[in-house]
Amino acid sequence: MNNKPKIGVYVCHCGINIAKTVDVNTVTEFASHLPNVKVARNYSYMCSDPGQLLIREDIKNEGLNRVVVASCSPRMHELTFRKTLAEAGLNPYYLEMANIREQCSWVHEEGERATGKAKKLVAAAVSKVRLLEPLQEKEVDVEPATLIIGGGIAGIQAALDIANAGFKVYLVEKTPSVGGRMSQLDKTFPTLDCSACILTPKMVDVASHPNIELFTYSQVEEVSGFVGNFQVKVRKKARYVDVDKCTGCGACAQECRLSGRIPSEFDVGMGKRAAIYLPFPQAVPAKYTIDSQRCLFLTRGKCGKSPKCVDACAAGAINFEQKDEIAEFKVGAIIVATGFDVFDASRKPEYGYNDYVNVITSLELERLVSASGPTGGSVMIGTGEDASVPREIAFIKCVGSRDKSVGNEYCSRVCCMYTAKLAHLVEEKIPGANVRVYYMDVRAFGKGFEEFYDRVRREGIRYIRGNPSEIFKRGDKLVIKVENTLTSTPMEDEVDLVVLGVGLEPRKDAREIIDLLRLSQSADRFFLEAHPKLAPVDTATDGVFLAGCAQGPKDIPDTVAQAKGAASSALVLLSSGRVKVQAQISFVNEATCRGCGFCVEICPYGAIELVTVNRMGHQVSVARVNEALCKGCGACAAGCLSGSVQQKSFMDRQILPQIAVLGGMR
Amino acid sequence: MNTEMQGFIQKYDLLGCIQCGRCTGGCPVTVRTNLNVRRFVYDAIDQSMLDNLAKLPEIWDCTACNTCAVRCPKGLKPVEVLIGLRNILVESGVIQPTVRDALESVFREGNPWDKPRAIRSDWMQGLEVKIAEPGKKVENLIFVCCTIAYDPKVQVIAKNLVKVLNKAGVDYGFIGDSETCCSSEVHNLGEEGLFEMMVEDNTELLNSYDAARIVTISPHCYSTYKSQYPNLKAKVIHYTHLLKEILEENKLEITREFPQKIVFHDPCFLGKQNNVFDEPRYILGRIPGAELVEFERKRERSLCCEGGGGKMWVESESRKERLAETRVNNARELGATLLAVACPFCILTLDDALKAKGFEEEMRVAEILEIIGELV
Amino acid sequence: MDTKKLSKDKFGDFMAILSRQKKLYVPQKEGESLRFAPVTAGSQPDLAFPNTTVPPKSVLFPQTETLYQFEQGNTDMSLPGEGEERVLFGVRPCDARAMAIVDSLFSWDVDDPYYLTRREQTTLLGLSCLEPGTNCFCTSVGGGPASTEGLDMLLTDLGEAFLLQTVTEKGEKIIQSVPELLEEATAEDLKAAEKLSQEAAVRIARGIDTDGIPEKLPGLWENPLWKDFSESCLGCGICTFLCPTCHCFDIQDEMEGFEGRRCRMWDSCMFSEYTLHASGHNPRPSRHERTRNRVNHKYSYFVKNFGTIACVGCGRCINLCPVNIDILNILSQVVKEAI
Amino acid sequence: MKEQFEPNVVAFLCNWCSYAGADLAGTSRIQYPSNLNVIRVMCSGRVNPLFVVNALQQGADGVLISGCHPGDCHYMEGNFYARRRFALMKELLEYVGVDARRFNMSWVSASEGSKWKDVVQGVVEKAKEAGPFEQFRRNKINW
Amino acid sequence: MVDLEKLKTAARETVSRDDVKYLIGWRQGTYGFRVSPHFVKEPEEAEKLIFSPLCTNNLATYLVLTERLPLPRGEQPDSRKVALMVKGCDSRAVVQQLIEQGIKRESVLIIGCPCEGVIDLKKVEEKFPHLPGPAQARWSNGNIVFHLPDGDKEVPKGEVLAAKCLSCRYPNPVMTDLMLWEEVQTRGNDEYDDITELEAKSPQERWLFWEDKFSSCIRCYSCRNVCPMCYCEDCVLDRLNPAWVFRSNNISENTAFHLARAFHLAGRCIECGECERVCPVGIPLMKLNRKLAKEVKEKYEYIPGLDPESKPLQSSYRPDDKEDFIL
Repeated sequence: MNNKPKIGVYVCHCGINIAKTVDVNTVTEFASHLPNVKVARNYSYMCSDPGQLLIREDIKNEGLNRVVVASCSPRMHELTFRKTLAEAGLNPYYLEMANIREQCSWVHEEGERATGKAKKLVAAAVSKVRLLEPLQEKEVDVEPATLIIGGGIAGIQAALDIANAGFKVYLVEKTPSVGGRMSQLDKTFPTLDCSACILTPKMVDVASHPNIELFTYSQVEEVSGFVGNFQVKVRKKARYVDVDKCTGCGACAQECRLSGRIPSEFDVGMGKRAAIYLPFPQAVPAKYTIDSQRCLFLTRGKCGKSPKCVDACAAGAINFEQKDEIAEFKVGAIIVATGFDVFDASRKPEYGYNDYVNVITSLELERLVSASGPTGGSVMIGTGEDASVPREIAFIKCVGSRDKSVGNEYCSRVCCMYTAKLAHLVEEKIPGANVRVYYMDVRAFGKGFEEFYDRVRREGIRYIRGNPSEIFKRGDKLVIKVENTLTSTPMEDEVDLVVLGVGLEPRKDAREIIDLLRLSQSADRFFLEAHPKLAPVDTATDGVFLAGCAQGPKDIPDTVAQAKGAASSALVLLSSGRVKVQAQISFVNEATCRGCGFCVEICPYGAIELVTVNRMGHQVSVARVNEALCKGCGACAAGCLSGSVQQKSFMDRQILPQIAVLGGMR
Repeated sequence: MNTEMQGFIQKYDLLGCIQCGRCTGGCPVTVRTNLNVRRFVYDAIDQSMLDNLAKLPEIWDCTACNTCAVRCPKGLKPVEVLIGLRNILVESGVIQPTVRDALESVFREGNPWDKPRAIRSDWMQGLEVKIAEPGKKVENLIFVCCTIAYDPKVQVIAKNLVKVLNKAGVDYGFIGDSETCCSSEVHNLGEEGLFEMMVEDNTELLNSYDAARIVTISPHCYSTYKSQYPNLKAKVIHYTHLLKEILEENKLEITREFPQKIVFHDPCFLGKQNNVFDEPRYILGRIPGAELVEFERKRERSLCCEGGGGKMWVESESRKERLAETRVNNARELGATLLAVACPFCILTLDDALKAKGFEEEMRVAEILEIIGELV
Repeated sequence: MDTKKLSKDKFGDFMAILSRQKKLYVPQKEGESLRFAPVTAGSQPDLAFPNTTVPPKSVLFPQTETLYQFEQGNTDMSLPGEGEERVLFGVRPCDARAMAIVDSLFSWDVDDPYYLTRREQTTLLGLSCLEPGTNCFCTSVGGGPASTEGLDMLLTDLGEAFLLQTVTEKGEKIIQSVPELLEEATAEDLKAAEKLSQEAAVRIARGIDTDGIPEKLPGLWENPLWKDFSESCLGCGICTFLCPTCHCFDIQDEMEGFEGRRCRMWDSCMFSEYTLHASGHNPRPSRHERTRNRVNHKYSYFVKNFGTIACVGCGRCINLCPVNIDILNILSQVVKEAI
Repeated sequence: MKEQFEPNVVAFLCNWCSYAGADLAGTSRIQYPSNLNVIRVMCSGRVNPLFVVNALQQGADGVLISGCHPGDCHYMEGNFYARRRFALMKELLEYVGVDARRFNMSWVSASEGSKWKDVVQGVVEKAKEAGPFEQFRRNKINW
Repeated sequence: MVDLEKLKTAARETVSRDDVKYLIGWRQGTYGFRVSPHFVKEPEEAEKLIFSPLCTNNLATYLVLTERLPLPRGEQPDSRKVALMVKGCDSRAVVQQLIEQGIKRESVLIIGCPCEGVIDLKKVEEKFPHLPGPAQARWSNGNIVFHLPDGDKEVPKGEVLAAKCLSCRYPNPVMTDLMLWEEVQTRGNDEYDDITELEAKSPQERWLFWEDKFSSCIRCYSCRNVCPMCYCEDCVLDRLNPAWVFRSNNISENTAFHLARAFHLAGRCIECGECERVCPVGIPLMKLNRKLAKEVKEKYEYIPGLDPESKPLQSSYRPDDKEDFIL
């Protein structure tokens, strides 16, 4: 095919938007004399049907093979005109636009100058369009399955939604049970309904759903591939218990020599468990797990004469020979629902969390007020005979939130309301107790929040404005040093119990997920969404979505809503079955590539790899672009010293003529 | 209004304040004076108020312990606002004569104690002291501190350091008579111009030595060199760092039994401001026979002795007992026989409090170097 | 031809008159290098050199030369201007011989108008080479410190004065244009000049007997000596670009927006893309074939085509080779291998 | 009459932030000098530092590279690479005596239409002060 | 102390190995103070090896200079190791080539020659001009002794050493398989004074300075070809489509060429100084390269050619990189 450029230039008046300032006739006349230009026309609205028809007719009648449209921003109408070209049977990427509206007629009042600039922009577009190459938009199939990382309420909800839509879900949870943070909570604000009551049924559903494959006590080890075609490797850690045999009777835990001697993670260290354990009574799956770091037999190779759990297990489920297993599968979409960590209160040493037993965190109090908690639901200071019931109780909000000194500038969004809830519960459990809340601001922004805050205050909880600075002991009381900022009174408040309203933090192991999925973090270190407003569940990695507190602090309703959003985004992908990949992507001239790997390091998407090729008998390594992964930023091309990596439609040899025209034309 | 005042909001980021009150809540002197540092941050936003604010006597109550800045969730430094207000006063010349004398003395003699430069090294008499030479390599360049150099009550600290260094065989050198005030207190008293000049001079002086580290004796010098001298070539450490190092490497042996109950008081400029908590405790822990006890308000929560912030030269009124007295009381309640510190100002204030309380029989206040020097 | 004497105190006037008549080029410092450049106000001729870094071929055969200019979409083209009369002063005899050698190439089967016009418009005033350089070997290749081949006039520095010996009419014309500055040369002067150049010839320390080399070279085509001598070759263009007889050029179109020019520029047979075919095939794919070509071209092919060795012994390629590839050593190896 | 020198500035803008910011200036009808002409690339990371050298050679009196603010890059990291490359290129150009006012880099987001105007005004003004850059221009030398 | 016998023995043993293709070292040149790279393929050729203050060449270039000619079908390339003698600076080139995967670690055997500094040929030839016969030299207590036809001449190092050696920070090879003799003391602590000096001049003065230098460039590409870091098989600066830089020789193209060359070496140049040494027209190329080396060090605390595990500067960044130049 004779591909000698035959260019049509179309100058748009845009009503008077362009024509009022730019002399479109002069520009058209000028364009008609540029090399390789066969036709140059102007029209009142190029984007209108008649305007597009003009282009299509010329392509057919004049045999045009390149088109320049001088009109508005390509961000506005590039797709429109690409379609026009395609409809006329021309490759849509044979189009170049000259933005003579947003960046010319609208910003320069003076006609002569605007016209001069429009000419230049058209000339630059002509110089580039001659060198454009046809591009193919590729599509790939989507694997109709989803990986969900994290089995908290966000992961559970997303899994159920996708599974109910008829697609396969792989739900991977690091700990022995699904349920996440929500399972540790007693009541939920502002309705005060029981957390376990609403969560447990969903946990059970997840475990029994035919479309959901549940991996607990497992970790995602490797994710490769790209949107629609991710390959996943999951490590199922050895539980040393045959889950098929285990009946969850618990005899093993009772017999374990370490029974009641290991701090329970679920009870935030306030309760104790055995080395073989069920994290909490409603755990799903209700199967026991041996803590390999603690179990005497596993750590020392010896547990008395023989491990007592083995003797106790009637089902013969205990198997010390068990090894980690690797599961591999393919998915089309991934949802990250890895949740959060609570702020470590010992990072604010001025509050004496490490020193005083009666300085506790809100999560600890959550376990204390829970009927399934270590004290059976009574709020006590200390344990055993020394335990006492506090009368003077203070809550401190914003511990680890809105605080640059610990690197967390953000508001954790849940503390105001859980503090109100806990204050209410304490007041309920200890009638006559004096409860006060020290606060900077009360943010009761959600549905029913302000009403709840109002209720709690009216119940007699005192809200004192001032963020405490220091806690120390005087006699058997804790002294809170604080200023009441409403009255400008520095004061020392003596109390029995201090509850630190700890904030939410990104998980300490977030880095693993970032490396796994090439996610970014926002300034607050939570995972970065693709757009804060319009793409809040998407990420910069296509096919990877966010749900819940992994993206930022959230309460349960917001978490569930976002989980449903992430599920629906994944479903859009899965149900369409095909995904289009970028056309203006990078490619490598393997003949000149020197194999230095700069581009491999530069590519934010891991889309380039070094491969070994045979070059005239020699094994040499050269870069190669994975077309499905490349997003077409071109950073590799600018970093390639030998000019071997180029970006389609933005090749050096296509840009340099533009520079020549714009730089040289006076 | 001068341009300096115009810049107050920007300079101290006053608009960043969210009025949480942590600064005032943490301020140790609120229990005995009217100082409410948050109010100053709040009020200083109104530029026209500055001159009036500067006239309030409370601005001289601040001990520059820095708790307000350490605690601020927004990274502000309320203490500097007070110093800025002091600066307005200093610029207008309305200051207490004692303050003026101290500043003039720094300008003329390089120390705030109105002592001649020429006798700065007199404490060395009779000691085998190595003096560092500009341009020559020295591992540890020792910076003495004006108070220790001139005040006979605390000169023993420096003397004992010489003893320790000589015994341990460490490569060190003192500066000698050319040593001049780090000007920590000049800054805290609000004399910005003099402070800047002293920073330049001292930087030049200290950089003229080919030293790997500058070892300060006073936490005030330590903190100032570390955070307010951006162009020092050598690393700045406190002597407790060095002493810990010496003990760890077993270059020094403490052989004598010392059957005392010791409580350590964290100096603000060492602890709160620079997170040096473990080194002094390590050193004390190496003393045979000694028992270490801790204050309730220790480490990050330590109580200020009120020695800093220019308080050595400022008289201000107060309601209650001095914090140093509170501290001494607490030590006594713990049954301590020795109140150990690592700062010359703390020594002076706590010793005064001890005497005022009449506890000299039961307890003693001593610098760590004083004790170690006695024991080796 | 004529012989005259120019007293040194009149030298300044001589140059002044020359520069008024024609565009006068003299060796001048540019950066750290010495090359022929037009005399301008304040420019300093530098004559204390064995030879210039860049040979005078850069004036007659410029490194880059516009052949014509064009505009895309337009068949018109514009040719460069007429050129002008020029004089090169201070050309060493070896470099002048080199121009005579290059002449034969550019007037070979087709006359090259660009070169030949410029050659015709240029007068070469030579300067006897009385202080030969370390690696000079002109005497081995038919030259000498006072050779006049290729020159229009030769000057010899007699101390107090220059001896002027014209070679061509162009040289005559120069003498005729400045009669007032010149005096007649005496026989003693001629003798003195002769003596000086003979002494200079004796001082030439390096050399080789080139007899038979052109004949021997073809037989050494596959000899390992080429590989041995080229192993350390960097493939740069120093030896060829700075060789006074090397004359290879490339023609390229240089585009700027929609405009362009066709120009020719020095090329070097040592460059890897020199004989690179469009197919990707290269008949001289590595440095040893290229080294072999360089030596063969000078000492064999050119001899065959034009009857003369295309090397004038100026020593530049030896002086400036970064890795000490020494053509005299290659040649002596050639001689050895052939026996 | 002395004609006022009108500089020619070539700008490289990333599609997602700066080009969009310039479009916003357009839709907001914010006026600025017409001396600056834009080449659109997908990311500031695509801009080869040699483009700058080339632009100056081809006749530009000034050059501007503009991208997303750090951390906002549509492609996550592209502007970080651009920043490093141009920090060095700028040093190099200044070092060989290219007037510092000729090379500029900015971060302009899609919402900063008025910042775009400030940037253009500043860049054009600087190029004007620096004057025509004849010494390095290709077509003035050998054509 | 240089031990030539040890060097030769090591070389003989090395080239006798089955897995070694050849060894590259230095031998005496054909005249004056010249030295030539020496390719030792047979043990007996080791006899000619030298190591002296004249050994300026950075031989690491040859690791990447060899043409990979088409191999007949079925024939395997010779994948045996190349043994290479390196000075401190040369070894950094090898390390940088490793960082950039220009060579493989297993394909090179590095023989380290701790070095007390090599000569600047120009300085030496000025001192001892016109020497048609080959001369030798050796280090001696801070001086260099030249063996000349009219007897030995001892010259203080400061008078004849290359500038890069006077401020050398890495006289000892940073990576070797075999160190030939004990390490020497580091001489300099390079403060880039020469660069600061030029920086202090006005932009106009700097332009004139470089204009003078660049206009003398003959575009022989020796600077590029000698550079151990320039190993693209097809250099962008040679390319015609697109033509980044025209082959035309004029101040515009020459300047563009040198800017591009220097920029491509940013964060990669190991300051061996070969480009400047080989330039036939004396362009002070190290002043360009070192400017970037200085910036790279100051801005990014990056020194190329030290850590083979490090990431190349040009393909890395830190979110908090300085950006004071950005509007």
